[in-house]
Amino acid sequence: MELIYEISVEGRRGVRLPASDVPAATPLPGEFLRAEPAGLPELSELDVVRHFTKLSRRNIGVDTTFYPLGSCTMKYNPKATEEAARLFLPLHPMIALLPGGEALAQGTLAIIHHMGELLEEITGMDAVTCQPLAGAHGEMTGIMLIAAYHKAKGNRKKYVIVPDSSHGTNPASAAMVGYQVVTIPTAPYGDMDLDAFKAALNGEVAAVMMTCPNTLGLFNPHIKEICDLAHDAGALVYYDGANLNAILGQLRPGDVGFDVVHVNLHKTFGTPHGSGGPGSGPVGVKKALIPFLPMPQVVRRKDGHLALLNDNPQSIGRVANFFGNFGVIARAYAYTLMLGREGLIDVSEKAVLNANYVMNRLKDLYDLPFDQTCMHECVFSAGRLLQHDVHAIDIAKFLIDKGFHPPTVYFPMIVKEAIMIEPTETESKATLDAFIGAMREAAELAEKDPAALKRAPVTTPISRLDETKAAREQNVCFA
Amino acid sequence: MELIYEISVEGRRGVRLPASDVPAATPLPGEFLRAEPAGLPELSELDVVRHFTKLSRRNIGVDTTFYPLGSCTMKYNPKATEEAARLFLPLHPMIALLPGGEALAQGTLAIIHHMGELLEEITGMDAVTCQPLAGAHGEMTGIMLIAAYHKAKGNRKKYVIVPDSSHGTNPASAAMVGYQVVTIPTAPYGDMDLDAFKAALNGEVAAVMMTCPNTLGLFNPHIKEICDLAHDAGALVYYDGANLNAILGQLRPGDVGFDVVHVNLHKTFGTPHGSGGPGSGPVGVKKALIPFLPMPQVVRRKDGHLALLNDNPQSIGRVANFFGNFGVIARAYAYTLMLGREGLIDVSEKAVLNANYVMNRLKDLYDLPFDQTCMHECVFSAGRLLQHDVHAIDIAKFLIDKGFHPPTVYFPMIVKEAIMIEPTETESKATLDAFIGAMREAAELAEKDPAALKRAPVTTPISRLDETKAAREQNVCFA
Amino acid sequence: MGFTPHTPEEIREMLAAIGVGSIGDLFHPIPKELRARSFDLPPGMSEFEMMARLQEMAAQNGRVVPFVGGGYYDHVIPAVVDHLAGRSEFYTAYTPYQPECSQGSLQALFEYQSAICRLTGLEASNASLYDGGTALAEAAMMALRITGRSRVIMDGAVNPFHRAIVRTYLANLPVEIVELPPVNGMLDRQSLAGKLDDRCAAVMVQNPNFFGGVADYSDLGAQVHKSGALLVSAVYAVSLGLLKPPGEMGVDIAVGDGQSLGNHLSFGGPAFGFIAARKQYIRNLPGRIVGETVDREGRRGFVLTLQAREQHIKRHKATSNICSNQSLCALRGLIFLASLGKRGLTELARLNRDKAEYAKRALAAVRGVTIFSDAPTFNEFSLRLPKRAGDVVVALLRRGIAAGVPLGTYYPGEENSLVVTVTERRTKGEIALLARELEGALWN
Amino acid sequence: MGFTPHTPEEIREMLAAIGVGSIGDLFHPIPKELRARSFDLPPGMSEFEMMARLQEMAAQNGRVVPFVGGGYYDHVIPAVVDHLAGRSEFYTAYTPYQPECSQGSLQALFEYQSAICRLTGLEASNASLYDGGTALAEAAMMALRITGRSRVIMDGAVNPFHRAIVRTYLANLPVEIVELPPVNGMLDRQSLAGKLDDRCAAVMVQNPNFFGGVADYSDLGAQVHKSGALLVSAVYAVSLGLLKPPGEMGVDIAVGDGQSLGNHLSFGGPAFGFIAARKQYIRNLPGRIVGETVDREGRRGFVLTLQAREQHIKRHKATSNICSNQSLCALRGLIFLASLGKRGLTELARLNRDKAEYAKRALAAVRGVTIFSDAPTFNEFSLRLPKRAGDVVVALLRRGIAAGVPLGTYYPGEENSLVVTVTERRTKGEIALLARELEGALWN
Ligand SMILES: Cc1ncc(COP(=O)(O)O)c(C=O)c1O
Ligand SMILES: Cc1ncc(COP(=O)(O)O)c(C=O)c1O
Repeated sequence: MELIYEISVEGRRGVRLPASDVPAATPLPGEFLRAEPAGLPELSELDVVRHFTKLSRRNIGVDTTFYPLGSCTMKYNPKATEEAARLFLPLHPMIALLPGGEALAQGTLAIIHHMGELLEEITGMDAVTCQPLAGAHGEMTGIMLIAAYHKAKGNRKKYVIVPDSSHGTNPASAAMVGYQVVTIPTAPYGDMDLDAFKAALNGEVAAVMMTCPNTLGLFNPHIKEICDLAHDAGALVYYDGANLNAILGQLRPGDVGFDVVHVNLHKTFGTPHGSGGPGSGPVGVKKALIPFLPMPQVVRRKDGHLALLNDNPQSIGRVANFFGNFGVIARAYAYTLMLGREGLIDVSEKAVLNANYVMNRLKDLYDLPFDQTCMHECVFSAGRLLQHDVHAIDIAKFLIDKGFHPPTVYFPMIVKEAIMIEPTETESKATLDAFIGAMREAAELAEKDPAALKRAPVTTPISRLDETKAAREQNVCFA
Repeated sequence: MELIYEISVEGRRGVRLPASDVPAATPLPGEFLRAEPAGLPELSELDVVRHFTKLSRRNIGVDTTFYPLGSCTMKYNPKATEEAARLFLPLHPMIALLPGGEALAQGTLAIIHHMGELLEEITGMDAVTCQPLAGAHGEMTGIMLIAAYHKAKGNRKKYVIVPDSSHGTNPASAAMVGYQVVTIPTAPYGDMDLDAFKAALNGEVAAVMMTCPNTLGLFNPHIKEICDLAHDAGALVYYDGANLNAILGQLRPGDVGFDVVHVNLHKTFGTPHGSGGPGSGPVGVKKALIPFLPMPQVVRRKDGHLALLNDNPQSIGRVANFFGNFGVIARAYAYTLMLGREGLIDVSEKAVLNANYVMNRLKDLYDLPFDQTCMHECVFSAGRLLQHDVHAIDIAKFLIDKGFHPPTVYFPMIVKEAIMIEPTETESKATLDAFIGAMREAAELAEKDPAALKRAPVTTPISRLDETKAAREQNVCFA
Repeated sequence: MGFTPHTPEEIREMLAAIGVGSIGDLFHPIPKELRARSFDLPPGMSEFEMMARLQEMAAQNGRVVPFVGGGYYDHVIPAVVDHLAGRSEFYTAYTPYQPECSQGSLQALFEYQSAICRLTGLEASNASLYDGGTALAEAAMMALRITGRSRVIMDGAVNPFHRAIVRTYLANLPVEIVELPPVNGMLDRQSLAGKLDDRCAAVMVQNPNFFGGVADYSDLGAQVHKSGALLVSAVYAVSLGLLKPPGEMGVDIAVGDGQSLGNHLSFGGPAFGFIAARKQYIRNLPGRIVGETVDREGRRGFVLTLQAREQHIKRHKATSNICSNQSLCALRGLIFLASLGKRGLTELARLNRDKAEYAKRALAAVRGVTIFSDAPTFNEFSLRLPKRAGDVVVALLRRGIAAGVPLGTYYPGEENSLVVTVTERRTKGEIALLARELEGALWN
Repeated sequence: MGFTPHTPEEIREMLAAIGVGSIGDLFHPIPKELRARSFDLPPGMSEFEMMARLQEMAAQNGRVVPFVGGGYYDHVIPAVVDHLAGRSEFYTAYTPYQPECSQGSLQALFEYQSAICRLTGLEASNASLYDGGTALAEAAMMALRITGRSRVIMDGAVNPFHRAIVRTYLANLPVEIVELPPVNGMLDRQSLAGKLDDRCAAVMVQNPNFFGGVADYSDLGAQVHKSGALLVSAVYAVSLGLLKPPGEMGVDIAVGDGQSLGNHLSFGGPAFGFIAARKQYIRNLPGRIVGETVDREGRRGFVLTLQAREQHIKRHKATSNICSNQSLCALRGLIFLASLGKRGLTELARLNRDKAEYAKRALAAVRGVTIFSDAPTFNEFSLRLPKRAGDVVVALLRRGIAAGVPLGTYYPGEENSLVVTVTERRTKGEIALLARELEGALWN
């Protein structure tokens, strides 16, 4: 399909601007001005509409297709939450920060504040900030909070312990905050090797970061012990709650002893993923860490009004422009109100049911590196198919032709030829059965006609792409 | 694709209703109740979303595709007009009809009233009613007005004269009102044979209905003469203004002498066609017909307030539930405000330019039954291709594969193998050139490889359908 | 300017290809003396200025709590309806003449027809008409065609707007309309029996009727058919979640307003009218009909069918002049029904009745107010007030409540009666407010 | 309940296939003693009740005429932006790991990257970051990585929120941050010259800066590069319709908030941050990057590229921890730019400056008010008032106007100064009102 720059016609005009009701200003001196207009396309409104409508039809999403992309919780995003977020579009965030301005934002502040309270109860933590703009941003914020805690206590810490079954953002976030990352391998039970962990634990460890359930979709039954050991060593424990979908109403990180947790509103709380974002990664903490929360913090004054705390000297400072991805928070809030207590418990029950159903219906044809009850997702290895020269990627492409978005492949990296399937709770048995059928067909084809898998996909507007060429040529901008 | 009834699962629930805040009523006696619930599908919200999203992807529209469907004016429908209509969704129409209720609807009444005034100026008429719900409905209303006029005058009339180049709704509308339709053939100049017309004209003719430009896309230079002759014979003259796109700002039916005109807001005034509707067909009349306009009529009181006239004894009565398709009127109003005087003139200029461009670039390969300057659309005959056993329908289907919605085919019926192309003013030269290329390719294929045309379309989810079977089996409802 | 894409360069090239010197030249077929004498319109504006203007106009409407119905009802609309009907492949397409690239619309309309059949208990639905009133008029004309007779009998308890439309539609035809004044807000069966003869093409009733009364017309069907006429019933779509469908009452043609199914009030439109009939009358239906068929490979697909009934082919011999219909609104209706589902529609209907019964008791408890009749009701009921209902309505509008529709406007003699509508969107609190304000208006 | 589709029957079948007796059994890996001690949440509600609740909350926000900016700007948003970004294939998709079924997102993001490059005059953009502040922090870390040095110099006239984010991001790293207090609201070039040495990784400026001042940094590039450091500039996207782009000033990395490009204010988010750099630094960019390539048939297509920089592969060695970004907001930015087009963006920028210059004159005419400095400005400018700006702002908020941001909050000593923003959405009438009310607040 043509690029939008390729359909541009010199002199063509699109959206018209309001007429000016003031005189033209004296032009700025030339040195401040751009030599010529930026090379934006020149299009009619219809050109624009048709271009992006066509592009959208070269995409699939949850609304068109089952999308069991592991670790991404591609559940149905209720349309009513889109309507809810629309209610708050015109409010300028700066207004709340003006002297006397909070009074003009009581509605939006109440949403942030109440969402924080709901998340406190959901995670069992003492306080929540909704400021972080995605899960990884929450992690970084959380590790900064831990760093500030240790600094305030005069603790000198150098390391963050991260099992290799944790999400890639965990070590990356720890490194962003300046810690050295100690990686612990996975033991046969499916999570962090406890002996190796104990060996790595020492007084210079700032934190232990657990993804729970981990990237294998498994729940670690030793998390309490890990928390206790870490605390004994003077380390805090971080709970990557991006997989909260599995444990809503079943377990609360705060009850177990975790000190910091982040959740992904765009996964567990049903907000759409927008071709890559926006997300929202609120962070919950235990009491000891509250003094360090980022500013501005939404607090309730004694008179019941909501206010912004802007001048806390112990705070880590600021991690985002304003108050977080408000529109995402509002959607998640709408979602949480609709589901309520029973609805949220229902989420984890059905998410786990769906994942175990898929796992059990496929485990005869694909290897399960850790054959046990999974949580909200299951991870297979397509290693068995390598004998036919068939790779996980071939299975993925075949699934596209069958009308499915593929699962996550080659992640987690600790599983060879990983196929990571997260069905989510909003998918029906009929959909899962169709997907299972396609996965089984793929395994059979791997034996009988591997070339057919290698050809896939054939139903898409383009076939497999040359990724090496892209990386080599680095053509990232239309010339 | 499965029908929505086929994906239903017993017991599955979708959208949840608000909780009741009142006690349950005593049930009605059984004889008033349905024996069992209506057989509606049982689906989750995601089922519904995915079903209709997928269905939408089996459709094309102006937003995806050039759509030169003749006689339908498939122009770009500006998105801002959708936003505009959203502003008025919650108002219950009954409220304006309550005693004292008009005061609560001044905004919506003002839109209807001002749209009427704008249309008066655009068509050169003395008054406009926005009540008719589509073009054909406007025609019927218009003919009823004419009937009421004659009745009031004591004129006894039996006939309505309609040239065969008029739109099918014209004779159908006249017949609905109880008139006998006299059809006049088309003369070589491209519209109603004047001699035949004069022969048919007599004191029992109630009206002459002219589609102008007619369904051949041609402007009839004799309309003034026709008006005069009709008037002399005691008949009124009706202007089917559904093709107003061609003459905006160039000619006003009122100036020429027409007594009644309808316009199609959903064609000329940029409102979307919704897979078949809704439309809106306001009717303009000359002074003599004002007393007969349908009720309720929006009128401005002396104090400036808008009111509803409900008790005019001369009125033909009521043609629609309330005040017309208000949402369509609001969109058209938004469109008219945006375009303004110059914008509307630009519409007719570019619509006529585009049609003549396509006509001239194709007339060497397709026959032009009336080879003259066209207005907003042009009508070819594919008759020349019959020698290769290629029909207009084959050209149409080939165009689908080339990424275009086909033109109207087999209409008007007075042209053999008609291909009626209305590009509209919002299409660019590049799009027209691509379409012209495909039409030329089709004509060449007709000679070289007619079977290829017969196979088309091959890029759609289904191939050509068996229309005879559909008509024979009359399976119009899922069993 | 506007939405045209042409650059001066392109215009030059196109004129050259056509062989004329200017765009003006293309208008030469229009004689000079016929040119527009005036075109005095305001200058254009940007979408932002337009929106500001319309926002101002929207602000000139008032907001009141609506206890009014009369064909249009303030029901919930799930967000999915706006979202899915907002898919531009649906709303920027037109009548699906080319089925291969229009299966989306066609299948949806087939599903819509099926939903209407299932709701009404009849076998053949078209793909929508303009609205409930014009649908009733089309049903009358259909019955006149089918029977070849020349009289229609209409219950006076049918929506007065819809009766007015029928009168207007039939005014110029050699047809007699008999309207039976209702008795106690219900059909006068006795008088009807006396009027049923071999000139009668149709008996037209409405259920629930304009007074809110619900009837069982099961016996009427046989009676009407015996006289060789057809029984036509207007119905309220949402009520069919609970009430006996016309198909089970011997009705031949059922019509109604589809607004209650997922269409916004929008000051009265656009919404849609539906019409469904017994299968034997399918060739007499007006408007578009979608039928099932197969493609060359035997795959199921959908097409417009029985087009030979329609104006673009039959011209003055068509079953109706309707061309554009209200497909997008019908699609909304289908999405609404699909998202509520079988049990949801039943619950919705029950919720309406529960609220209305509650309100009926609450209002009947107001001093001097009595219930109009003991006929069962759905979500509308009539009251007799100790004052002119019109005055009460005016007073309550000032208090932010549209208390109902004064019956006297449409039924001379009933000046003290009021028909009140209570949908699921009215809260207990709003009902209490209405009762309180009504008491105040009557006695203060 | 909620949005799960399971019927009891299906649950039974699924449990049987799994071989367990109940859903509860599936949670056996969670030890009993770790089970949630509480889950005390309100009961659920329908979407209609939820909407009513949120409408109430929305009504608790006030409405004022905003003359404030500070990174987010009240610009027009063409209706096409909401409409097209509302296509659910875009917003219900995720990161396009599978390019064959994600060409829509991928091509759009490639077009977005190209637009950012064209706007900034640089060669390599990623597919978005969280916001302008975090983009500035990422740029700092990028410069630290590229140079291997340990100090960043930041102009104090950079947005104070963004400076705070940089400080927070770098707080735990062995990095020194030098903030140069602005002189007369502009970069203190003299002091900068004295601080530029071989420890300096980056000089970070903003144009226009927080005071509204516009600069030409063309000379700065060479100076900074001579010291081996990188020049980083934050920019305001809409201003680039008029102002000299960073690429023409020797800037190595440009960042900014993309909100002004078609993203709603939405109380501060979501919008997006952009980052663009000279091509040689592409491997040091954080986040997703889309690259062009071909498929097996040689057709052009787009893929995520240079993924080896990213956390899911490189874990702690990644260039950033960012995973989810703000793609949908970036898409909105692209649609906005495409619908305005080349001339439209220039006109928009000019309109902003015209309005702001007009307002500047109108406000400077208020008794006692002077213009902060004679630096050129775009659509924001600072004023000195004869009173504490904070008090004036409080007074004007009560009159329905957000008059500007008091500088003293962020620049101690500037308590009487106010920075005022005037976008194209502010009318002459609103400007006159502001002037009048300001006069009133100062002198009544
Ligand atoms: C377990 C886990 N942790 C963290 C993240 C990072 O979240 P985000 O993409 O919002 O930064 C993800 C994202 O998928 C995740 O699955
Ligand atoms: C010339 C002409 N007249 C009348 C009509 C009927 O209009 P509608 O479809 O709105 O009833 C049309 C519709 O396309 C038309 O083209």
